[in-house]
Amino acid sequence: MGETTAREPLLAVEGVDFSYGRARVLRDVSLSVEPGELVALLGSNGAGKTTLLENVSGLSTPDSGAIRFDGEDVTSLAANETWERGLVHVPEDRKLFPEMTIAETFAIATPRGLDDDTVSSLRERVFEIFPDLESRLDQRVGTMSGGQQQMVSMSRGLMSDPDMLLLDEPTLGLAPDLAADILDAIGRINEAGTTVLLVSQQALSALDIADRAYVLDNGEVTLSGPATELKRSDEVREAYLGM
Amino acid sequence: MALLELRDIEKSFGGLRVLEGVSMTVEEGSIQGLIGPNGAGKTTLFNLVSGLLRADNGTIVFDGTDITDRAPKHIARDGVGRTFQLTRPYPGMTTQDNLLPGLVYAGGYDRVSEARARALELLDLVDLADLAHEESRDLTMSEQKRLEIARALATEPKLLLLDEVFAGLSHEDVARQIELIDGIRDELDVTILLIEHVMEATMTVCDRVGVLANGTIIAEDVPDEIVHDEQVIDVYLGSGRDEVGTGADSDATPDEDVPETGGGLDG
Amino acid sequence: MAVIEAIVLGTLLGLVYATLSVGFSLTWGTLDVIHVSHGAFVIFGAYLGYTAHASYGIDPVLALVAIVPLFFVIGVALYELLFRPLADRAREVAFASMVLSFGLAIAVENLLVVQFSADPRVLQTGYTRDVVNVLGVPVTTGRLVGAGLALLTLVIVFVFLKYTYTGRAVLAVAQNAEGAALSGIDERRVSAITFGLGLATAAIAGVATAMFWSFTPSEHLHWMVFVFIVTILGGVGSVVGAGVAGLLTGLVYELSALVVPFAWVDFVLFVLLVCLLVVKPEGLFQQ
Amino acid sequence: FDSILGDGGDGDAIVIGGTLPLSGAYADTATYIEDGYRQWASDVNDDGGLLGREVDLVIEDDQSEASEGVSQLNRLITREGVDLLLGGYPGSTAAGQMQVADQNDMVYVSMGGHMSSFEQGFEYAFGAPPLMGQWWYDGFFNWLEGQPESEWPETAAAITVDNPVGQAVYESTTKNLDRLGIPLEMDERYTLPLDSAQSLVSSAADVGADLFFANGFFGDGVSTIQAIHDTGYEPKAVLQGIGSLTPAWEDELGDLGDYVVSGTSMHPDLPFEGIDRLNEIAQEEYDRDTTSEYFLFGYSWMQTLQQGVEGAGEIDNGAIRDWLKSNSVETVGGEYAFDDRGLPDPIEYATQVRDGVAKLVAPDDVATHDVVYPYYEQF
Amino acid sequence: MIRERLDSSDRLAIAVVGLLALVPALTMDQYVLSFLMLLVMYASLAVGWNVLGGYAGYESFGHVAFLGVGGYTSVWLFVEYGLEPYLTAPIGAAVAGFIALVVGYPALRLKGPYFALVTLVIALGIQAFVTNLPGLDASQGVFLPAPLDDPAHSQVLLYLLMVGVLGVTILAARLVERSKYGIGLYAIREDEAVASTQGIDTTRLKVGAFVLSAALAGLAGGIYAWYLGYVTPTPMFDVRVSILVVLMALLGGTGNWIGPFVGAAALRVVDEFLVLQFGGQVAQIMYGLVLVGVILYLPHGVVPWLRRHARSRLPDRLGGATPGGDR
Ligand SMILES: Nc1ncnc2c1ncn2[C@@H]1O[C@H](COP(=O)(O)OP(=O)(O)OP(=O)(O)O)[C@@H](O)[C@H]1O
Ligand SMILES: Nc1ncnc2c1ncn2[C@@H]1O[C@H](COP(=O)(O)OP(=O)(O)OP(=O)(O)O)[C@@H](O)[C@H]1O
Ligand SMILES: CC(C)C[C@H](N)C(=O)O
Ligand SMILES: [Mg+2]
Ligand SMILES: [Mg+2]
Repeated sequence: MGETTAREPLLAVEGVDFSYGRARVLRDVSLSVEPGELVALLGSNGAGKTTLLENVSGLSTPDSGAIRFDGEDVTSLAANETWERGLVHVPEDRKLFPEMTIAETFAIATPRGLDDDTVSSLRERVFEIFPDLESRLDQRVGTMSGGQQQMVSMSRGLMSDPDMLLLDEPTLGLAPDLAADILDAIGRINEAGTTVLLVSQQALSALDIADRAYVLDNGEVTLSGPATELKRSDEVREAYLGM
Repeated sequence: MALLELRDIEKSFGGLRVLEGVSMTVEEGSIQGLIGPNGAGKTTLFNLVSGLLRADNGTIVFDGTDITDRAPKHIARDGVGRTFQLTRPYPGMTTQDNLLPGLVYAGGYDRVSEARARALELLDLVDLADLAHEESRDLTMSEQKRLEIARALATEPKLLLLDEVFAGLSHEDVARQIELIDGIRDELDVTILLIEHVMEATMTVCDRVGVLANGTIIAEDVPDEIVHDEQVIDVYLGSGRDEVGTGADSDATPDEDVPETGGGLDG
Repeated sequence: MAVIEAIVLGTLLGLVYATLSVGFSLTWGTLDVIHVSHGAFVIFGAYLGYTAHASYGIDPVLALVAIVPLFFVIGVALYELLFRPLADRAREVAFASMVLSFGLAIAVENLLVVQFSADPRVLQTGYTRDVVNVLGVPVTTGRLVGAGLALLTLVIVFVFLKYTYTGRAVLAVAQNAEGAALSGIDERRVSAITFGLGLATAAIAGVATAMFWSFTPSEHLHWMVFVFIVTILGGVGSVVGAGVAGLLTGLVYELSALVVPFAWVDFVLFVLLVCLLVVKPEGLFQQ
Repeated sequence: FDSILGDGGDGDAIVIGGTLPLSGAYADTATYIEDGYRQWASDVNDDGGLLGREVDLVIEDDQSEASEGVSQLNRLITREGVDLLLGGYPGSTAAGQMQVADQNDMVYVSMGGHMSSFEQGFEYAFGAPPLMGQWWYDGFFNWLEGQPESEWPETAAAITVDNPVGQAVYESTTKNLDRLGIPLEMDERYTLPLDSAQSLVSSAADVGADLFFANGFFGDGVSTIQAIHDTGYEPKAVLQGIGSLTPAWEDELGDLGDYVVSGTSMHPDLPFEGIDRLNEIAQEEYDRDTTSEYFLFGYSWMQTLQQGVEGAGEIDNGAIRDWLKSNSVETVGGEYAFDDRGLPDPIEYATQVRDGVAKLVAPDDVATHDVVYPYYEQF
Repeated sequence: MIRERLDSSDRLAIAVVGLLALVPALTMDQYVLSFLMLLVMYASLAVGWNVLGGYAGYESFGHVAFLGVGGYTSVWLFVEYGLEPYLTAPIGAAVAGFIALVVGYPALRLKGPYFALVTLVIALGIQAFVTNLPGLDASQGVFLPAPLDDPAHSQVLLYLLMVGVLGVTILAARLVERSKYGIGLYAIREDEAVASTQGIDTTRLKVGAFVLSAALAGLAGGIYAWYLGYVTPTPMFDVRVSILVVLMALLGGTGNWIGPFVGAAALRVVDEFLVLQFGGQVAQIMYGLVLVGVILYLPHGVVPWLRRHARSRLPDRLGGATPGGDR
């Protein structure tokens, strides 16, 4: 897939290994995401999806292998450094600032030097997806419900004006109607030009909006291909789509 | 017989009225679901039942006694166990040790050695026996959720409150978790009230489902009825979609031939 | 009259307590570092101000222009060399940092003795002994200058936290370091700067306190007791809290002397503090 | 433990050991005492030693903690086998060490600190001279008594630090006020450090006290003096605890501290033999314009011990004690004969600060300056 | 690890206390005894502090208050009634425990630093109270005579009493560690709200641990006052003792009694060594740097580190790893 274009992929993960102590969690993982693509990353619980995203964003560093973003080697950059390059990670466990209000959270995450128009259009986009947040701008994040916090987490990522989003279970704990809306919204954000690597247990919905997908099993990439093809794969249907 | 009965529960945070008169019952031996939009007050309700918060108004009756103003420790000993939506294992303890406090203080295991043995049995039940000696902070989120189930069971509860224990599970794991919960009800004789956004799970595992929205219970019925309830679709499931919980995926693409059981609109 | 005197004196005293505390509160609230050697550095600052005047005839307040940046640099270095490695390794940073900085305090105290001797010092410049009337209460200019410095410190730290990016960023780091990194915050940089700033306030506090009291290297622990009280009473990490709690402590100290024998003033103060904390368990202000 | 023990010096030397607060809160004063000890040792050794043997000093740091002083002294006695003891400082440490010395039957010459230490029936403790709070203001009141009654102050106010030193000086305060029938109109106590002295001073001014007692130490003393000046309080005399004896009083306060009255039992201007030489040494070797009393204290205690040893003719603490109890010694502080308690007759010197330096003003036979009175007229 | 019978931790406790108690039989050397006296006292304080501070995670900064209360109870009982140390110390323990009970309810509603502060302030308050207590004249200093006629025997007696205090303290700590009670305290340390939803009466457990830990300090204080012989409020209520006790426990490791014991012993030995070898400021500077170095390289304490590095050689549970591990 990636090879079809001569251009360099926006994100290239090459032969990454990673262990927690003795437990090997990622084994020689390679994948790539082209500019403007929406790629889904599927896998059962404990397969290593979260770990991979953390390796990419710089929350952790691969034991070996390389990660390139926009042509640059970012393997050992810290998370704030990849953020500066436009690679924004929305983590599975949210990692919010409980004592801050939503407004303060947004202010922190908005890149400095962005002009006012851009900032307000970012905000509009967020409130369009999560209308519930607008009325809660001054509520402390720590007092919000689980689902509300999930919304704040995703919004914080969007306020960072990303070139590429790493989304780890963005619909976790959200009510069904909202979860569906958000997947729609991710699709729209992608169409508007943001590259996306999406981890989701809602495999079918994810494949619906994805261009391509990878399947991670026990730390290894076992399948990859265009979303439509994977959706037909027996293996995927059985394991991840529940069929 | 109703094991748990909530009558006209009201709760506000500052100026924000979250619960405006919630009444519901949980029949002994049943698995009762509780769904509702984000921020509806479901977790708050759990906090009220387990005693971590006090209701502004209303009554909570558990197993025939009024527990509205009882302290958490007593409610736990009375037989209410719970898990936390944002998981809270005892982080520095091993998985096995996590179960000891509940076992000795509410589960009736006065001898520590017996408690340790029982802890292993419970870990086995939730499929964590392999991780018995790991520090619980190192577990993945789904493992922590299962640990919390075991820890709640350690108090030998009559009623188990589960807050989104299906969130983030793959289809395979959802199926396994459903078995686990069925087993807990059937074999351990525990009544279960669970909050869930994973409709696939809710609809399969629950005998009845209550829907909390706008501060009250807007519907309460068997799952099949709930998914067709106009109001519920409107505030929670999402309108204009295919059936949820029974088959078709809401965002079904041209590949209509690929249905996704359970809608997968989970969290 | 006595009441007015107590209020004026208590306010001045309270401002000094506040300025002693605010940097400590800042590093604790934001970096989770309980910097017990803060007091030792305050005394170091006092010695530098004193030396500037005694040996070079430079006004100690003016000397702050050099001392403050120096302390900032020392603070950054200390953070990079000691507290950051500790934070990377320890599970409970707050208490580990307390042990570490207690050791540091002992070392600094004794280095001060080696350098400046254990003799007590009294800072006196041309103007410190001039007496001015404040609401009819005689107050030396030295104290007014000290109180002014105290206010300045409070304002600096307040502005830092409230209006600078680094200040807000370090609050984010305090609440979730990984989340902060994912929001583009260079945790290393903002932490080091914040610690540097905290230590820089110790320099100002040093000169401010020297305007009030004589000092010796061994006194820092007593000051830390008050710093601790003011910090927690005000709410760890809260600048406004440190200010209010400092003033409150100073005022209670002076006002209770009007009602009870002086010997019982400390006791009254401590009883009131305990009561206050029990009523308001998280301090007067949370950050 | 062997690795942490120094060896006790070579077999020939007489080892004299003790502790001083070389670090911690009392370190400033202790250095002067240490200098006095060392000066004496080098003098003795230059002179051919004690009983013909060289003298070796072992001075350990008790970190300004009494319990540490007790433990270290035990170590010096039992492990190092020191032959003789050095007196410790301050009084609270000395109190604990006097017990240890007595239990080990070893002579202990120091300032002793407070009267109660000498009333425990210790047999081996000597104050030579002691720095006795209970005698602190006697010299000044003796002088005052000699003045026309019309000039006596009519009322007094006292602020006293809440520790043994303050209490000892306080005893002297009330005893002497009673003697002259002067009422104590204000009587307050405080704990160290004194964060705010101004309100105390204001209340003393409000009750119109003519005599103001600041029964404390240096830091609180400084705050008090400053407050007296700042508030314009005009007492006839300001009496100070041991603050004005601290070298820093002279170095740091300048004329602000002038005319403050204190007691002492030691002074560089005393007319006794050897003191001039020590004053010169203090100037030349220790670079002090004025010799610190503590330097002289240290020297004088060792002179006492020396004479005890020479009197006994052997290093036998029992014999030294007996000799000291039945003879008198000559030191740079004067001649002392000791009673059963180990105390000489009360020493009733009064000092008053001039140009920053505490000068002897009473009694007449030692006074180098007249008492300046009333205080307020000087400003 | 919680075991039902004597395990290696118990055996170690018996060995330690036994050896310390045997010292006077080997040497009557007063220095050794007075050095060990303070070591044993700090060890008791640290092990006792740890019952609340380590197991339950409520780090008190005012532990010296109870040492002082125990000490002054002894002083008062002696001055008023002429009672002897082995009588006064247990009464001192009871008084300290009672005070802890009274202040414990409000204080233990606070958490973390707020609790630390409140205990610090309570200690200062008690000191101020004792100092000014009419009739006691504490600030003048009070002499307590040697309890036996022969001073050397007195010292041995006091030393053995202090070793007894340590024995009682370790026994208490062990009983807590291996019982249901310990499990409750560990749960409180880990997450108090969760603990309460598991049937744990958190208030009662915390207050109980506070009272126990205070009473143990009171017991030590009773003996310490006799040892000092001359008692004034300053050393009896020295803030630095409170801080030192916390440091000792943290440096040793707070998971069980061994950490605080080792921390106390190690710090006392290092302190003594440096003072004797170097003395003065140099020793202090080095002492400070040792603290810095140790915590920097062993941030979880010496004992957990030792255990990790000696796991292959030591009996598995030496130091009895606790639920919750060493923190
Ligand atoms: N902090 C940790 N310490 C030790 N092992 C860990 C840690 N975090 C994760 N693991 C292990 O790494 C493996 C991969 O975990 P990871 O969280 O990346 O999986 P995942 O695919 O994101 O799973 P899920 O779908 O449950 O989120 C798991 O086996 C897990 O047990
Ligand atoms: N301490 C608090 N202060 C203010 N508001 C609060 C507080 N706690 C909860 N809330 C608000 O109460 C509402 C109910 O929260 P709750 O956690 O019960 O929701 P929930 O139904 O469990 O939602 P979710 O499905 O997202 O978990 C939310 O709007 C939340 O923001
Ligand atoms: C009584 C005092 C004047 C003497 C001495 N300075 C002491 O500390 O005890
Ligand atoms: Mg994951
Ligand atoms: Mg919830």
